[in-house]
Amino acid sequence: MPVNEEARVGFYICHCGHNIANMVDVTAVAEYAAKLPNVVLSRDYKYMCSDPGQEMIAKDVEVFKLNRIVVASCSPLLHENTFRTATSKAGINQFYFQMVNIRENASWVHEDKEMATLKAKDLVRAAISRVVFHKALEKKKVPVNPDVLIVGGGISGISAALTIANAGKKVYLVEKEPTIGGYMAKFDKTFPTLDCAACILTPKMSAVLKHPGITLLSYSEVSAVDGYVGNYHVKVTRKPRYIIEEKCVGCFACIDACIFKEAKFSDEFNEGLSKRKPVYIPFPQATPQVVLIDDKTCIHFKTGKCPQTCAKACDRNAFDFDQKPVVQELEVGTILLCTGFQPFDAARAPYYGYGRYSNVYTSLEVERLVNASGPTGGHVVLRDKSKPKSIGIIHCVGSRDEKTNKWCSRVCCMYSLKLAHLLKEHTDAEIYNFYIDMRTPGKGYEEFYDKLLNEGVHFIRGRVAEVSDWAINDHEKGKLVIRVEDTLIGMVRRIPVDMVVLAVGIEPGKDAQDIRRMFNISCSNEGFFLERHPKLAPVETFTDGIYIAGACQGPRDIPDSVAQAGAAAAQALALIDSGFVELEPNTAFITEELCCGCQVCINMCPYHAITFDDGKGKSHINEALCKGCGTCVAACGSGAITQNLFEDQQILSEIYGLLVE
Amino acid sequence: MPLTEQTKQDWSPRIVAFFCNWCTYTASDLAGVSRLRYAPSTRVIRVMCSGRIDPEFVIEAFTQGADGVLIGGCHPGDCHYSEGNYKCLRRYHLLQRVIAQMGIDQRRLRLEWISASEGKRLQEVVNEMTETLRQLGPSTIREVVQTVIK
Amino acid sequence: MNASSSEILTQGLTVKLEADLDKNFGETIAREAHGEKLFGCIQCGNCSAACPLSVWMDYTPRKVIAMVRAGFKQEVLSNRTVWLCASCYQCTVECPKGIKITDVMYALKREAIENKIYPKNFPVPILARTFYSEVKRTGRINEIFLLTNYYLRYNIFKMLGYASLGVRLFMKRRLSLFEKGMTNRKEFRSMLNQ
Amino acid sequence: MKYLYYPGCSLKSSGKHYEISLLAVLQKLGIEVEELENWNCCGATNYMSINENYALEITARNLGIAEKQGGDEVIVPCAACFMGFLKTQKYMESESGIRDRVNQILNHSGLSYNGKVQIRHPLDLLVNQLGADALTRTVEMPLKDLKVASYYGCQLIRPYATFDDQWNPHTMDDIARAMGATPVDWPLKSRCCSGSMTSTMTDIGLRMNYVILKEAKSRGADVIITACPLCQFNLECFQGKISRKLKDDVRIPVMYFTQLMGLAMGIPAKKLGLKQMLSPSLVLN
Repeated sequence: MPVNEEARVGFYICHCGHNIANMVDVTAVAEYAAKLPNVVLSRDYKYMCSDPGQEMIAKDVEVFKLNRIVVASCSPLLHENTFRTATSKAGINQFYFQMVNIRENASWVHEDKEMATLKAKDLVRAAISRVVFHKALEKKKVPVNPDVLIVGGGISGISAALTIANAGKKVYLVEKEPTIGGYMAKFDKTFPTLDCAACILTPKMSAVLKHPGITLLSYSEVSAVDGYVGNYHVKVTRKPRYIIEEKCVGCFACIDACIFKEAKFSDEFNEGLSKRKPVYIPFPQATPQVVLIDDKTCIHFKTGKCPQTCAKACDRNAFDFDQKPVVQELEVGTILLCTGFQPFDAARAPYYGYGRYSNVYTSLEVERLVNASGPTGGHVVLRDKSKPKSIGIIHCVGSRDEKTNKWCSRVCCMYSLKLAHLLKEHTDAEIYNFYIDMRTPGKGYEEFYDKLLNEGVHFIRGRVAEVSDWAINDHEKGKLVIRVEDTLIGMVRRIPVDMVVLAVGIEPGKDAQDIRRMFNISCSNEGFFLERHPKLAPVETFTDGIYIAGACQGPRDIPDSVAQAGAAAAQALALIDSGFVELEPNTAFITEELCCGCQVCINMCPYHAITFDDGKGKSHINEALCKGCGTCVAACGSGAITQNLFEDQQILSEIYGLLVE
Repeated sequence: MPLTEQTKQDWSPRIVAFFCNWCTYTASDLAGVSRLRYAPSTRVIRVMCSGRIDPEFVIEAFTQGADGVLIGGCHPGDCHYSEGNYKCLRRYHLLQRVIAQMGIDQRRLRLEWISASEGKRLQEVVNEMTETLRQLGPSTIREVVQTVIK
Repeated sequence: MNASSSEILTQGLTVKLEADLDKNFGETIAREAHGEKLFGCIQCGNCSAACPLSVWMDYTPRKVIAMVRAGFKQEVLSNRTVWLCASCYQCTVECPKGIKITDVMYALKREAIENKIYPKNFPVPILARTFYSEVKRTGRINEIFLLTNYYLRYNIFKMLGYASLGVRLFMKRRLSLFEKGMTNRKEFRSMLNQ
Repeated sequence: MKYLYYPGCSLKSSGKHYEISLLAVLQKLGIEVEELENWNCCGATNYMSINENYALEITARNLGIAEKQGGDEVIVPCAACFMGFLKTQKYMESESGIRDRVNQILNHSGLSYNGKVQIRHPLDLLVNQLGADALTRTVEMPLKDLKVASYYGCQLIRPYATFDDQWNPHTMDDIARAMGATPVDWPLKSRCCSGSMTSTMTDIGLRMNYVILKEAKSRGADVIITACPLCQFNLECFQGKISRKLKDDVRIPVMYFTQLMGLAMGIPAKKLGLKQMLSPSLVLN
């Protein structure tokens, strides 16, 4: 094992209060480290990340002429930057630093203090053995493209887009549906204030459309992402509407003129409760106000034999039946993902009879039923046009269940209360809420619950076991019977109702996994996007320059989504306004003298960063393209490739240090 | 050195664990934050990508006395660098043959895909592997190599 | 005689003193039922509502779980509730927390038998025990012997109500005294005695 | 392919007509079965209530015999036995302590169970393997205009749903349809029949059977078909008593699905055990 005589290592071990000191004998480790080769100084300290801790390093560097720093504390993913900065402030290159993780990797996961201390010693020895081979490096600064891409035009995406555009930045807002607005556009009222969703949302939607700083790409999907923080190249596929967006003024003359006199296809916006034509607009306030043609139901696309009455009715010649998907390329510096959620599919809870009994509805369907612009004009009537006299609202459908979704969906209690209120208002029916726990934390939420309790809505604490049409007396005949234990009374009850509303939970979107892969971020176990830190970095991801907001990160209501969108916008703006990003200098380079020209490395690189110089017969790495994975280094048979920060010698010393006392 | 039943209980194997920065290292942080207890056998070396793991590192770890080597990377299709984990997988299969020829039990080298959210999986893998190594006893390859060198 | 305060205060049926609980009961049952997550129960009552027999139980299944984990050993084991469980597994497949409630009921039945505190002269455990010894004796169940022995142990007069049904089944050859049994009963018995 | 066959105690006595009709139908379909040698009772729910170790051991013994006798699949027609077999298999698969202990005991009898034998219910075999179309082709007298309520009971699909939809079982309905009959959709198709409670808590047992019979009748069913000897026994043999006691005529033919199949397939009534039934049984003209 080669040694570096000039290295003077200062070693510090952090107590982290009791977090480390309780399970690792920090003084013993400090004493042990003091005797290791190259170590000039070894200290333990309560909180190394505190100001005094950092200042201590600076003072010691000066007094003891240290030129290498090792800190044993928490995970480098948390505080590596803190200590690199401290090292740099002390006057030595920040990469003469190595961090040892004895908290997440030792004290928090072990129970035997002796073994944990032994492990800490091994890890410290490895770091000291490694750090003597560290080299001075500089971080590369690259400018940040100030343009921002926002994916998803629900309330989160809309809020973030307006905030960023108002700060004078250019925003591209990509929405896969023909209109922005997301799920909020389908709601009638919002809890707990009961203000009309459309009244507060539609002004925001038109503000997006009118804003000179926002380019709205509706009916479009991101199809490829490349690049890195500050410099992302994005491909957006614009799906064909068969209407030239710029020409359409939203007069809807074409819809009236459609060869289908009657609307006969399921209307997605109304959750299938009404019908639409093949040429349609999702809802009157859709943004942009542009119609589109559904090529799966349009006679022209199915048979080619339609007289095209729609196109003839258009006095602006906006129709183009030959439209094809178009790929648009964008250059942006930061990306916000606001891709939202999907509601739990009620058919996955067969014991509640959705799809089997026509009077079982999902909450989203009921949102449309109570909506004045909905399929029934706001009249709550069942599919047989009768008015329900009794309604059961079942909470936690799909949520808090190990067989479907384990988590609490957070919004269902409140929206169920809201729907109870609205249904009561619309029908004056007897309303029953079936809940496991009532969860109303939020400003004005508990007060709303209290209001409902006093409105004569019934609350039964118990998870409904079954909804069926099994009647055991005349009272139950022709009704849906809800079977539940009233757990506060301790008796099983059978409650016959005319209508059942299933409060379906929130789950990750169908395409969450595809989006995650495309943007190179992670999902937590249940499939929501993973934040960088659950408390301290809730809108950041592990990929720099990519932020998340809204229900794509976890179940969340409108106020929280808007707040989070603001936070994500602020993070993006902070990065843009700093003007540049510093890149980790962990790129690889080729030592030409050693390269034998075998070109094995070239196929290893997923970024095409390695090229072969035919003249010299050597390979070459384009540093700007290299992302620092090190795969080529491991593949090089002649040892010609070096990865900064992860040199062979550094890693081998680490291995040696780990194992050999 | 064959172990008696008693020392088998007390003896803790040393596993050199190469974890990729984006998935498995993050998972081990998550295990820590979630306070999931596992055997104190692993010694983690962080690399940016499992594709960086040179077969030489693994051989070196064994010849320097590691009782086991654990490699952790992102799930197939999830690699932060697109496909470094596939390169790692290829090298792993090769390594399995090499260590077998060296007389090292193949169970001493393990490759696992553990994503950033799978702290629990990390706990399981470490505990399982520790148990396997306890059954196998300490690796003797270091002594063998040293004798050969002499 | 002086009544102690605790005697006075516990005369009603609504009071239970901590000292009278068996604090390990919940864990014992959870272990017996193969590590069932009894303590994860959120008391939602789905099991009670799903149970076709809960209407005849003294405690609903949800309440049984609450009582078990709180340590109401005597009350739960001496009560007929657990013996009304017909093992239809409806609660088990519906439980949102994945608790195998039927297996918990089995564990409680076994615990009651072991502690000999099941309800006395209650037919269900008697049939279970008769069935148990019949199989042990011959390896298979002959319904005539099973039911005769059961009524002998339980209440021979109750058998009269079934006499005509028995005769009709006998005439239809659906009950027989001479059904071919196992040939190596001894070996079978010795297996159960290990 | 040879199938092993475990009848269980009921199919040799009160459920004799299940065995008779099942074997007749299988024979007609060209499926050969070989009865397990020297099998023993599966222990039903009672062994689980008294001693779990014994419960697992005696069932494992049958499985061990099946493995020894050779053959990959054992047909278990009784729902209680079927579930008990599955339960033992799952426990031995997932808990190595149980697996080792049980096998140690089986070893004394020269047996062991290693999870090789697959446990199958006749419904699984007929619907999922042969398929409804193949069954239809064997029909000689389609059961036209016959409304059939399939009654699945509990343990056929709970807690393990190995071959049918746990929430909306359909295999018996598929068979009824294949035989030309019309299945009745009803909500109690897998509600418990009370098991042996008709002999212990008679009053409760009879009431539980009453609601099932009542609902099947009120949905317009002509016949109830079952796949479990205890369900069939309860619904058939007590329906007279129930009707008298609760003053409501809920009498309705209750047959095994195999008897219904046999009728449609033109198997003579004698070979379907129809004569051994107490309730009005269905004889086609």
